[in-house]
Amino acid sequence: MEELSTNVNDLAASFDSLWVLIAACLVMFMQAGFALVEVGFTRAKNGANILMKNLMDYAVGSLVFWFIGYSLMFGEDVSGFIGKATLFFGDDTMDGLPPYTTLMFQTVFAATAATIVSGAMAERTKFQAYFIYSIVLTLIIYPVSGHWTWGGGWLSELGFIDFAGSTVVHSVGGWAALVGAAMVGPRLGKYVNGKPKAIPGHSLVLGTLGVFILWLGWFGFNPGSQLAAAGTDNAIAVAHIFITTNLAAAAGAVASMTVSWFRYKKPSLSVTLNGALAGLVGITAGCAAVSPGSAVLIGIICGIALVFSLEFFEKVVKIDDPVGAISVHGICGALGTLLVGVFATEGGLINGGGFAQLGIQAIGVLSTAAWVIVTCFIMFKIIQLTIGLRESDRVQEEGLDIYEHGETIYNNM
Amino acid sequence: MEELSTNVNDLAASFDSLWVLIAACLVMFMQAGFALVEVGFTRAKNGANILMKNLMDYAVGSLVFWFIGYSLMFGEDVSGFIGKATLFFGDDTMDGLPPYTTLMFQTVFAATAATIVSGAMAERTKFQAYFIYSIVLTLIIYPVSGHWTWGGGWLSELGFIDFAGSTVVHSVGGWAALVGAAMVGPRLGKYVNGKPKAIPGHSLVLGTLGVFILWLGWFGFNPGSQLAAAGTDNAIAVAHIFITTNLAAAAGAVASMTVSWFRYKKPSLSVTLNGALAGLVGITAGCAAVSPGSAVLIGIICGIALVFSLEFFEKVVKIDDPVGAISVHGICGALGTLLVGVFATEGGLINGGGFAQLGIQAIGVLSTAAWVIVTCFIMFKIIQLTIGLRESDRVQEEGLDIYEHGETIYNNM
Amino acid sequence: MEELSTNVNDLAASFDSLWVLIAACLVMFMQAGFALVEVGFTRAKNGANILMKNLMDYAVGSLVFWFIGYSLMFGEDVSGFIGKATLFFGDDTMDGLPPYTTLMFQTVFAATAATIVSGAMAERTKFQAYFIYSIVLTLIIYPVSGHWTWGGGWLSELGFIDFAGSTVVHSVGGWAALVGAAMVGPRLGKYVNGKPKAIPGHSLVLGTLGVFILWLGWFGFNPGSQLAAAGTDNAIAVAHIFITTNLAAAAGAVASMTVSWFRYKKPSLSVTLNGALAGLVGITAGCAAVSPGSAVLIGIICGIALVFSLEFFEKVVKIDDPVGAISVHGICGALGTLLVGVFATEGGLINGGGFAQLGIQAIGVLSTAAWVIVTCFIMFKIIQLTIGLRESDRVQEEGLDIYEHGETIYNNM
Amino acid sequence: MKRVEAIIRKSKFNVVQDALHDAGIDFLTYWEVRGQGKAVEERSYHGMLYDTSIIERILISFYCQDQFVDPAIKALLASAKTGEIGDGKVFVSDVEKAVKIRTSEEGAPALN
Amino acid sequence: MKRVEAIIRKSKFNVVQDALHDAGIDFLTYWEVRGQGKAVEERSYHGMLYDTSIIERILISFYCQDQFVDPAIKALLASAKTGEIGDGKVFVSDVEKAVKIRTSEEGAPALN
Amino acid sequence: MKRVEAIIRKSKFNVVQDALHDAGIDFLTYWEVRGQGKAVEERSYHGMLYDTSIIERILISFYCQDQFVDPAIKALLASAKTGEIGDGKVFVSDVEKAVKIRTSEEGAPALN
Ligand SMILES: Nc1ncnc2c1ncn2[C@@H]1O[C@H](COP(=O)(O)OP(=O)(O)O)[C@@H](O)[C@H]1O
Ligand SMILES: Nc1ncnc2c1ncn2[C@@H]1O[C@H](COP(=O)(O)OP(=O)(O)O)[C@@H](O)[C@H]1O
Ligand SMILES: Nc1ncnc2c1ncn2[C@@H]1O[C@H](COP(=O)(O)OP(=O)(O)O)[C@@H](O)[C@H]1O
Repeated sequence: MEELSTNVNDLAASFDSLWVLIAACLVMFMQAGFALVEVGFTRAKNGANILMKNLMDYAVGSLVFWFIGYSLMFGEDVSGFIGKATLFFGDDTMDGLPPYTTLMFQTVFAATAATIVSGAMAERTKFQAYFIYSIVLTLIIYPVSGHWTWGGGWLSELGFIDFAGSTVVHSVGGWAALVGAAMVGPRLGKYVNGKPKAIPGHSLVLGTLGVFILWLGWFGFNPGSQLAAAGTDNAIAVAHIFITTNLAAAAGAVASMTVSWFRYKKPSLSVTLNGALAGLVGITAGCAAVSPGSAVLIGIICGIALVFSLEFFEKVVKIDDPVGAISVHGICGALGTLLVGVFATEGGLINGGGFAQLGIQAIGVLSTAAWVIVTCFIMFKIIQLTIGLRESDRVQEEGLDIYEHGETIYNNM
Repeated sequence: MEELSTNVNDLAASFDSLWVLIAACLVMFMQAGFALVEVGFTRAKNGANILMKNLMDYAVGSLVFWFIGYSLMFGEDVSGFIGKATLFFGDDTMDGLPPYTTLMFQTVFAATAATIVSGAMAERTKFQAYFIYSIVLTLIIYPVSGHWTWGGGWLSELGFIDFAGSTVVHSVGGWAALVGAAMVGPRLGKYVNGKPKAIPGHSLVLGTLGVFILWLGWFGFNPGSQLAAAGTDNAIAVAHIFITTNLAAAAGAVASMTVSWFRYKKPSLSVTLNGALAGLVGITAGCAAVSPGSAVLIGIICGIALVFSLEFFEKVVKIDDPVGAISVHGICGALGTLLVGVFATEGGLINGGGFAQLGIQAIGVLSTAAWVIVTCFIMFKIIQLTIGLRESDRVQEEGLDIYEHGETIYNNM
Repeated sequence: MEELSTNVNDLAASFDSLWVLIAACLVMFMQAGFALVEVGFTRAKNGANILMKNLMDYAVGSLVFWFIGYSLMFGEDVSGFIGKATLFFGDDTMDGLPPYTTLMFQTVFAATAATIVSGAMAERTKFQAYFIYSIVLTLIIYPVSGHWTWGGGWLSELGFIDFAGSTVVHSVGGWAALVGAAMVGPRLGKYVNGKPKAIPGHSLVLGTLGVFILWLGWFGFNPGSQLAAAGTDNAIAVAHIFITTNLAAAAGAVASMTVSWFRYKKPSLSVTLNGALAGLVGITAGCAAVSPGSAVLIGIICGIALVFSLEFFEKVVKIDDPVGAISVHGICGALGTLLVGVFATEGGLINGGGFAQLGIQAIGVLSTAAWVIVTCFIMFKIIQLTIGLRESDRVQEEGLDIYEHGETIYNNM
Repeated sequence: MKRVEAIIRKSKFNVVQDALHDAGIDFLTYWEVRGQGKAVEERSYHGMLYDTSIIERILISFYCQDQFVDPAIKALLASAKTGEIGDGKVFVSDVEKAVKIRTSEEGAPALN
Repeated sequence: MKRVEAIIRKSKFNVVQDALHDAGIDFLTYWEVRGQGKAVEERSYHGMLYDTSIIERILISFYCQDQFVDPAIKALLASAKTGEIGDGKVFVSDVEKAVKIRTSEEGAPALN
Repeated sequence: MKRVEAIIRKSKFNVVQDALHDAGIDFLTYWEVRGQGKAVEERSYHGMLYDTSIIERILISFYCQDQFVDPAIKALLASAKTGEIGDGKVFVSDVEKAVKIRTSEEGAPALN
């Protein structure tokens, strides 16, 4: 009897573990999605460069996060700020989830945060600089702010809600993208006499495939963050998160399309694609905490905000972000996190919870943003002063692929 | 003891739920497959348009099906014809599968039916018209005939077998495609003096990737329709369905290739790709009811029928269907449904079951076809008379992308 | 109580079965990955041909392996050499895994072995010849050597470790590729006065997407080979394999990139992509038997070996292998298998196990290589003497697509 | 012997080809070009509108004997015209020599 | 009436276009070409280095009245030059006739 | 100074290039074109056969001094010929002026 009950518990635990690993597969596949979106929304002459960056941040991120990053995020809490470092991860036992299951799942999350930046800094950043950036981000920057919220740090103590990482993952990537894109400067020819020029991506079909893959991957990202699947409660929660995730994405796409239709007179594919991503990023924090109806509203708000954010950065702030990563991940990540304070079924503003949760959400958003912006600024400054951040005009003109990699992605003869 | 047994039941139920959600992921990914097949088999100048349609029918379909469509399909039966409407779906409990699990799974099915049409009407249909069509289909047309078979309606009472939706999903899409393609008329330049001209798709490599993705997605579509995975019976059934699905697809591909080899002297990739889809659509109804050997036969029959059906619509009926959706989904969906009556291990004609089941299958196929054709005709007629269905010659010549979306998918300079 | 315990066992078994089927989905998707890598790394004029080959080896392989191949591999052992043949597979019961689950999983493995060859023989091999090859390989060659190791044959008796198939699958494909590529001869224009000329692939973006898909698929390939997921031990093992697989791939990519950087002065995308694959192939044998640290080392070794192996075959042996399949699958498969003897936590050289295991590994590698090389030589010789292996210069010049399939993959007008 | 170069709308290619055929021009070479002229097209990307004066055209080039030039131009004008800005131009210049690679023939027989 | 053909670096296209505009050339046609000249580029593939003398260029072709040729060449030389090998060439030849498809106008008015 | 335009089979490009090199032509520009001539190719799509008289060719264009024209044509005829329909044509016309962008040199020195 006791044995049988152990059996059942073991079975349940192994079931949880497998679900988290399958979810990790879906999230890992998002790397392909990001690669496609980024290469599709930029010019062919820089394609090998951007693909290489996407490949490398995942490869290097996997190694570095295993090497030490994971422990800084999830190791024993040191004064609420950081986890205790352990080299080469830990052991191979099982208590709750097998540690390697958690490592795998967290690795693909860390790599997601890292890969967001490559799109924003595309077409003008030195490969070496990006390579170093991706090590530093996965090794230190991401783990520390991640520790605050998910590793038992001070934000989690405060009651900050970021279920699957609108802030922990996406806006970390988004703020890093903001700093990086601002510091490397706009692409050659992007601003002529201060006026932005459109530089259309070379293949929207690759971009669209990328968005479909990302949408799919999000079904690992959000429901997987439940970190369990066994039993009634988990089953209900996972199903719930699937629905909120899907509806927010759908609403984001429809909202962005509608705004683009009114504003630019035609429904724009490139905007709609980003709208779906905006909805997905936005719902990530609250996917478990809000109702499907609220998910639709969050999707709509993020989808609308996205269009104006894209314009704001392009025309007012004049930061050149070829794929819109700052708006999609930074702005909508922050917005989505805040909206948890508004829409959460328990404690949300509209559900009678007052402003308390909203305030906590704001603290989480701002402190994470501050941490990332400051550390990224220091890091990119050091890179800039040493090996340099920006490619020369000549290299930008003829394409990074030939100069950096000696290879071009399309070879037709 | 009792508690433990509840535990086990809960565990089994949560396991079922997770499987259905994972299957839903695979089916959702089919949206990407359809998008690639359709954009690959058409011309680049209309690529943004077709991608937008594929994105939108999924986004809008998700919203609309949640809003009311689901309840019309699965709500309390109203005289065998339709389910009772409930707005914004229902609750978040669990009894069997969590309702949101079912909603998720059914949403991706509904979106599959909707997306079939975009390929058949490609390169000449107004975006607004398609947008409205996709709302109406997911909101009413698909749920009603779906209710008959899967929602407890009159066809299910009759004993009609359509396990995963050869008829409920695919041929609904196929007949809608037939009506739509017929009413919008052939693409400009498709028929010159009544003779069809080949208009090759712009990228068979995208088309091939799409077919691989669809083949993969079908492992969610068919085995997922078991709606359970826990316990010996379900394990055997799911494994069985994997095998029948895979063998039918393989047989369909080989059969179509062989016919194309004899008929056109060369094994044609575009035909073979459609052959694999024909096998998949064909086995969908009977995947749980027929043996692997019969699955191979069904695949072969559908693969052969496909080639002649493509020619028939192109040369005799003269309906222009750029991707072959009518033949693949309409004809092979109907054929596969009928063949259940022939090959079903229990009740099939060749297994001594007589003509009874075959007759019931025919009723199901015909009644669904009638419903879809009539309602779609009315819908498209209204659209035609109001906002219009067909793009002007000028827009078709220069490409829908520029006029409808102000964007082109390939931008090389 | 007994009933309950049966329930739990059934539940566990059905859970195992589902995991293996999900893993089979991931492995099946590798077919798309291979297709993309191969078409991306070759010229557009032969694209339809290579896609057709990839589609057909999966389709035909599925049929043939079900028809008889599976039984030759896993049927009752006949003197350690081959399994007893049974036509049309077997029954639909369940004891451990449902037989159809195993069939599905093994089918996608067989198809992986088969598909490796198409890349190495690309751009100059007759479609008919390849068609016959793929039947023979899946029907006999692969099942026999597979039987030795996985089907209870003499190598498994000996204690040969090849957990997921570095040798059984990948190097079987690799050696077949070696024989095939050598016998069909280099592509027209590859060697001018004995000096190799670079013939760049037409789309590295497709190649990169392919590698991401393969990397994803490997999470089915390796962890799925545990063939179970229920209970603590399996959960730990599966998680362990995820981590070793991912780290080896990451290390392989970084290692190859670094070597290419030093050797060719620039970090090369095409080399790095192959490096990731090299790491994946290398870890396949030992993924369950080595620690994550050792996995990183295996990845590095394979990633380095890859670059030199590519050069060796290209410049010294002068076998033209457009996608590098011989090096990636043959050499790294063999190397990875040997390295199990070095790094295995139990019995590995560096863990104090002496040379015993290493010797056994060598026997496994060599005997499999010998079997494949001899049988493939005979097979390709017969094909060569009957229908012919190599396309004429004219066909190679103008592209296989037009002559073999009457279709081209890109049609821009 | 003359060389005629016509820059036309991509969408008119098929009709122009037929019209030229009727005017006795069976041999021609063409490729895609982009042009800057009076026609502008509005596009958007990422919600950013941009006017492009760079539009897709096809350049048809054929070599023919002098007497075919006028009928060919007539055929071109009739078939390629929409009357809207962006219809394109036809240019004629002189050619000294033509050789057919297959037969090494020169002059008029080399042209077809 | 003259035909000017300039083979330039792809990356210089935008500046050249502006310079030509200032020199009175508003109408032009261009396409991508590859060229063999003195410039070589090293590429690698699969770790194999190869020198290519085949580099990507843009060919700009425009037809104009004789007096525009010299200013146009001047503009081209000023804007397309980097001073490094591979800058390209300009060629001028004679044209007999020009017709505007939209209006059937000939001669000078056909040029713009 | 002459302009030579050769329309050849895509598959013959490499040999032609070498042959021209031996005939003293080191500088050339080329692009892909489609041609309508006597050669037809049968293709199919979705099981539908269609004859296309539109085949892929390469257009090689080079400018050279008059004395190079004849050896170049000879080289072209020798290397580009298969004897089967579809081998293509060579056309020669007169050029007035050539300028090298890098150095502003004119005339013969501008050609290489
Ligand atoms: N002088 C010229 N030289 C070269 N190309 C020209 C010239 N004039 C027009 N073109 C080409 O013809 C195309 C159509 O010219 P446009 O002025 O828009 O037409 P329209 O004369 O019908 O108004 C342009 O896009 C350009 O490619
Ligand atoms: N005589 C010629 N005929 C045709 N094209 C030429 C000729 N000379 C140069 N070109 C074109 O100009 C491009 C640049 O020529 P190159 O000799 O590299 O430049 P530069 O004169 O500045 O050294 C070449 O790639 C080729 O396309
Ligand atoms: N008079 C012409 N003007 C322009 N292009 C031509 C002309 N004649 C032939 N061509 C080009 O040459 C290619 C080969 O011509 P074709 O008549 O098939 O060759 P062949 O003379 O060897 O039979 C054609 O596809 C076309 O591009």
